[in-house]
Amino acid sequence: MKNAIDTYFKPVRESYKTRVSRLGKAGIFVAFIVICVILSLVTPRFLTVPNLMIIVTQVSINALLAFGVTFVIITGGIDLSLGSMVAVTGVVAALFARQDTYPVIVPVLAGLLSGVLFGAFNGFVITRSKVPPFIVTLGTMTIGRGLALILSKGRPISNLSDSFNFIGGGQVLGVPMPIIILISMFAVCSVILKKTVLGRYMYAVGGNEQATRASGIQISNIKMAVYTMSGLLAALAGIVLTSRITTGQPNAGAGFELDAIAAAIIGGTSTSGGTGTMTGTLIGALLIGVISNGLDLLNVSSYYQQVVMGVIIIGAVVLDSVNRK
Amino acid sequence: MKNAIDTYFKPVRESYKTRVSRLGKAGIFVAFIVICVILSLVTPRFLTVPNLMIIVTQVSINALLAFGVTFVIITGGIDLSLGSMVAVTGVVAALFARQDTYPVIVPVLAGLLSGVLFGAFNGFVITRSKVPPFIVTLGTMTIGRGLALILSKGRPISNLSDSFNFIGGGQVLGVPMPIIILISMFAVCSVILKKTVLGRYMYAVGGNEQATRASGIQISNIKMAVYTMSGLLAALAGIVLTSRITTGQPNAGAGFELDAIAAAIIGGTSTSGGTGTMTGTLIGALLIGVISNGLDLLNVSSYYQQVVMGVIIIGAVVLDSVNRK
Amino acid sequence: SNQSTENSQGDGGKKLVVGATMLSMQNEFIVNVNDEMARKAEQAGVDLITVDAERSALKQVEQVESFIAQKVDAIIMNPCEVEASSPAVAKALAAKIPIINVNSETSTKPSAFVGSDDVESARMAMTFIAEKLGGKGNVVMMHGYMGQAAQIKREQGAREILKQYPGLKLIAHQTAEWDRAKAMSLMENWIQSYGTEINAVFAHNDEMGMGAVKALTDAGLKTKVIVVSIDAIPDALQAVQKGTLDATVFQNAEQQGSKAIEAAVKLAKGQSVEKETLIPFQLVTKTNVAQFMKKPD
Amino acid sequence: MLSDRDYLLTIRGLTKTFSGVKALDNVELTVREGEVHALMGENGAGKSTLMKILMGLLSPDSGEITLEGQALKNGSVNEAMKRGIAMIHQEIMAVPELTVAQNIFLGRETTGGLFGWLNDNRLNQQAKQLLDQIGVSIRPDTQMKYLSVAEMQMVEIARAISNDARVIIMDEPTSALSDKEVTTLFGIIRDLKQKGVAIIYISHKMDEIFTIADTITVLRDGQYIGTRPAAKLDIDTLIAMMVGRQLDSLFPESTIRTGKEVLAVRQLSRAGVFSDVSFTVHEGEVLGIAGLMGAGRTEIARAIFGLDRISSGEIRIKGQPVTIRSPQDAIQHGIGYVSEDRKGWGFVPRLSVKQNITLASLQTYASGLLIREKSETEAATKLIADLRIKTAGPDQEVMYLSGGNQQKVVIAKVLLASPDVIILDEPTRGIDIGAKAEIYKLINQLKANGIAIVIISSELPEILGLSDRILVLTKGKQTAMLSREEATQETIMAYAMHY
Ligand SMILES: Nc1ncnc2c1ncn2[C@@H]1O[C@H](COP(=O)(O)OP(=O)(O)OP(=O)(O)O)[C@@H](O)[C@H]1O
Ligand SMILES: Nc1ncnc2c1ncn2[C@@H]1O[C@H](COP(=O)(O)OP(=O)(O)OP(=O)(O)O)[C@@H](O)[C@H]1O
Ligand SMILES: [Mg+2]
Ligand SMILES: [Mg+2]
Repeated sequence: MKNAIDTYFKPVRESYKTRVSRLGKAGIFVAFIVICVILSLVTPRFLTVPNLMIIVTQVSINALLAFGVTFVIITGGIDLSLGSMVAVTGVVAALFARQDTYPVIVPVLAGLLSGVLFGAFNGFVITRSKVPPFIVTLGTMTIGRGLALILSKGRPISNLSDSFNFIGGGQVLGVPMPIIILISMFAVCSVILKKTVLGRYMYAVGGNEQATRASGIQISNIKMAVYTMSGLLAALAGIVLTSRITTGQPNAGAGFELDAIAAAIIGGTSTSGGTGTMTGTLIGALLIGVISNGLDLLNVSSYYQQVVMGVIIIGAVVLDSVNRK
Repeated sequence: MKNAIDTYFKPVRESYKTRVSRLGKAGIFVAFIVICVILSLVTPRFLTVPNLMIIVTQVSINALLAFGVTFVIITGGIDLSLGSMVAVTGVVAALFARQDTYPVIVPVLAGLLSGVLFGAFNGFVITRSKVPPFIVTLGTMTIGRGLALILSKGRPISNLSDSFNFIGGGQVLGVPMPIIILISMFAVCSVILKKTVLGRYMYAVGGNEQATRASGIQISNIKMAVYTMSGLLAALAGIVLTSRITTGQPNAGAGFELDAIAAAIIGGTSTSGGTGTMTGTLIGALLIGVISNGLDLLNVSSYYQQVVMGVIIIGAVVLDSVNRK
Repeated sequence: SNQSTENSQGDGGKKLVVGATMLSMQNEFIVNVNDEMARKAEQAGVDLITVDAERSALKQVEQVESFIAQKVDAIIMNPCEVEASSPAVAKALAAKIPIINVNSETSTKPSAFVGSDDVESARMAMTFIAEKLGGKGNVVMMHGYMGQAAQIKREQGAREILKQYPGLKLIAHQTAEWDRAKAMSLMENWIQSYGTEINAVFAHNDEMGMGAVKALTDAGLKTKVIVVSIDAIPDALQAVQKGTLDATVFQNAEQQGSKAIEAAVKLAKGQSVEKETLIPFQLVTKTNVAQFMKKPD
Repeated sequence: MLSDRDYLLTIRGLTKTFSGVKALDNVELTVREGEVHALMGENGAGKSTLMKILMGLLSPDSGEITLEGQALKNGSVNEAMKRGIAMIHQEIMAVPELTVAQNIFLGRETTGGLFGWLNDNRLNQQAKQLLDQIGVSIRPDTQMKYLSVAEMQMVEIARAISNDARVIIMDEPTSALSDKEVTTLFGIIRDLKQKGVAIIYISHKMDEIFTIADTITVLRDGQYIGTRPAAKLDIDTLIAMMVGRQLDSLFPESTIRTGKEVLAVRQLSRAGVFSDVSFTVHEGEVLGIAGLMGAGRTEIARAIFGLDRISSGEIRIKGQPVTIRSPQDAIQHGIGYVSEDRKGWGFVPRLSVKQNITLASLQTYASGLLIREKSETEAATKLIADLRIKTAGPDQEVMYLSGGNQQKVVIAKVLLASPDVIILDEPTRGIDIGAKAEIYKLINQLKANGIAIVIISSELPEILGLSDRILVLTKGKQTAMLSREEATQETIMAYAMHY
């Protein structure tokens, strides 16, 4: 009964609103589907279970980073240190993951801890100083790369234990571990963003920092939280990567930050803060992964591959924004 | 007399305001001077005319890019395609600069034209679609890299004419050409920003796009202009670089965009748009150059160099913002 | 340089200063060369300033300019590019500072060259593949970062050999940017594309070779596909020993490093040296891998 | 009967839909030369939308606009400006980083020299003249971001009249102004009328309308209701046209006895802004703070709420001295604050109505980390109903609400945190008369519930109608504390201008 009245009152507006939000989420999804359909048509090898598995596995590292940076961008910040965090945490994990040393939990915790510390350091500097996140994380990007090189003495760290290598290379019931990690982190991050107080505050800080402050919310806590979470997720990505290639690489992850930020923005997160969803980011990351896989499958020459990649990404987002109008 | 009245009316406000703007400009300059003084004290090789010449020459390419991206960031945009534009324009110029082919004006104009077209394409996509500049220029960054490889067939283009190589390697009255180009472009860009209607509108668009539109200003023209100018300056940087290394390199300029953006932001340009000066950007670029030179002079090991570089950049901007309070 | 010669010869005189600009200190092989240079420099009582050009020829030229301004006694350059690093050589020579190229060449001839020809390493690797496959089969190639000297030369060497064996077909080639993770993804995608059609992989460096090995092993195809790469980094040597990597090409980092310092010291002191010291490559396979394995530090 | 030729401006059959919602439905408006034409309607009636279309900021779905007999092609601000239309926007349209002078002449810069250089000195001089003309002493080279909302509004006025326009749209130009500035503005409007300029005037302040308007057009829910000469309308009829029903008295009688002291402020100072301010507010009491623009009222509120630092003085809550360093502290001590700058400090535009309402008390609607959506929605829905917030539903984004409804959302947010004392800074800014009455009713209800209220307002009737005691400020100094009996418009103004 009550619902009936509500519906009666605002039939037109309601439909407007729902339509906008539905399309807002669906836009890039449509573009993504279009690209997948095209790829399925031009190459029969695209739409096979093993290939899709491979795509998702490959996407997992970028997606983990993109989840973290989505939190950050929603609050109006940016994190350029993602790639370096991948390297540092991967090297740290690898140092503890050498065969016949510690049980697998030690390198994992060490890696995660280093990511948390790195991220918290970003957050600390950003909240205590007035230095823009762009500069702070650009600085820690350089610092992190240096640290990874110092820690590893500039050399790959290999001979990691089998149990550690299982994280990136193993399967559970036929599903590769990275996919399992990806899905669980997607769930966790979605819940944090949509269902928790912290998530709500992230949107608030990014949407209007002043009004959020005037609502009695400690802005610096929220920012600390997002940069730390970004560090934690980068560490997870670093561990998965290290385990996948069974080597701690000091120069791993270079440029990953741009891909992760791109995934978030393609997925509808606005660099001005206050908007974004994990689903969008996931689709953004999948989109990049699918294009890259498709171009390899089609054996597009490496020069043209870059051109095509750029064109498709811009095209997809144009399609998205046209859809939204 | 008139001033006396003014002073009487808003004593608090006025002093507050002038203090802010004075320090705002001086802040990073102070940090810059502090670093220079420290370097002069720790190494006698720093404060010598040849070394200072070298620093400025080395800074010129980054500074040219930073000038362009300052325009872009002031309007609230971003340009990630700078590095790729350097490569494309450098390759285009080199194609026309081979010994015994065309007079030097041809490669220069060809390079500049390609930069203008590239930048205009960025501007066109950004103003016609609703795609965020981050994604558009990330896309064209990839596209540009591919184009540079295609145009050069993936190989460096060498044997350039002496007159072309003079642009980056020659001297006029003992002053290296890149410095001359740097200083003249600094003057031109400063004037555009401070003294022309276009410059004024850049600040307006970045400060409040809606209000600017409500003042009858065609936003898209301003944006077209800044991205095109960014392309033009990137082309100039590409030509200087190509001439300096006497080779058209398809993979030149990778990562330059981050340094250029960093220079602008260190110099006080805000990523949210509406503020920034060319002087600040120049100091930002010089700061990066001086640190890099200083670390080389002090023979800091290359891994630690990255750590120190990151720390100093963050530190300099912290110093700046503390100063500003 | 006269002055510094005098100084270095005096007992309590100033130490010789040698500036070195290295292609990339994130590359294990280069780090090894540099480590040897450092060791050798210490033995010789020389100050070695090492800077990292981070694969940028421009940066390298600038670093050499810096060395010249600092008036170092000799410069060792591990060139990023054949052409683009040449102005550095010209500038050093113009300033009358001896410059030694280590590992790879520039088009402008330096005071001395210590190293080997990258094209040759790829020839060796591809020849191994051709022989293993009996001159017939499908090959894929993983490029380094496109447009870089090492990538160009290694591609050139590989293609020379491919031309000699019309039975070998290059069915796909793509860049994995020297990176193990990227190479692994690329290999995974190729496996989806070509499956068992692939008979051999040639990767421009060991990092990528190791990535390919990993992807092939995961897909259960390693036994059917030959993988060969270049550099002989410890991981690769281990893999050769285990039989997962079929071959790699050894470049003698230690010799390159020590010979470069030797040449630098001699030139700084005004003595003459060989214009070219070529250090040959060696193909490493399971049969001879033991002699290349070092005990871990 | 007048034909269209007799009008300077005619708008006919104008319709505008925002993705399916009719914001304007076949609306008309006819304005004569030299008249002040008031455009009236509740919040969300479509007034601003109509004006934005006229200004070329929005394009209509259908309808036509003619100015001086010639059609406006619509869709370009440039065209509107060239044809002599200027507008003072409801939401301040300023570029914060540019100076006052640069803002005033934005898009119309005078350039000189061979290359057409900007000449900021000349711009400043021209701006100074304009500002003098409207009687404000703001330095033209001050950056806009350092101005108070009121000062910005004066700059917007200066900007609109600098244009030699034929038609000037004033969309709530006085919402942040006090009586003194309003009087100045009316003087300017009369001058403009003399010159044959037509003014379209939008305001929710009834007394202003009857002082200045010649003709009144009323909109309701996007529909055209009618146009009447102002002289032939009385306030009740006008309200009836606007809201479609009769409204009871604006200020409900309240006889509530005040209780214990809730907030006390002793010798509060903030260097250079205000000094030695002391007052107390008790349970169930309304303290009004009056003063001219820039008197420091907002600054006092911000300082008490922890948004700005105080340099000396003491704040006591229920007798206990407290230190307040942040809004968080203030909220914990039971203080609520509704800012005068709702866009800047009030709401988060992209969050929904519900999310904004619960923003300051979200912990109450969460178990541990997880938000209890159901109870959150219930709480928000109740306030939406109580405050009659006109919204598609609790999940509508606040950015799509009309200004008045946005204000109500901010009030709802503060109320939900159930404070002991509420500081309302210009709480009815931009709010229509019906909603105003509701807010006044609400204030009385809060009173009845024993909540202490501090109300800062530039509308003297509001202060007089609601307050039990009135504190008057002049240039950051406390000049009087008047009881309800002592207070009249005249006494307040006398103390407010007491230097
Ligand atoms: N961009 C928009 N998108 C969707 N709806 C809008 C938009 N702009 C305005 N509206 C809606 O159109 C209606 C009219 O709004 P308008 O701002 O014209 O009201 P108003 O009469 O000026 O109200 P107020 O007195 O509060 O300023 C409102 O319901 C508002 O929510
Ligand atoms: N950020 C600021 N920097 C410098 N001065 C300011 C700043 N904000 C406000 N002021 C000035 O401080 C004085 C007090 O302003 P405040 O906003 O508190 O006045 P008010 O009495 O609330 O009046 P109103 O809100 O009507 O303008 C004014 O002169 C104002 O211009
Ligand atoms: Mg309105
Ligand atoms: Mg106020």
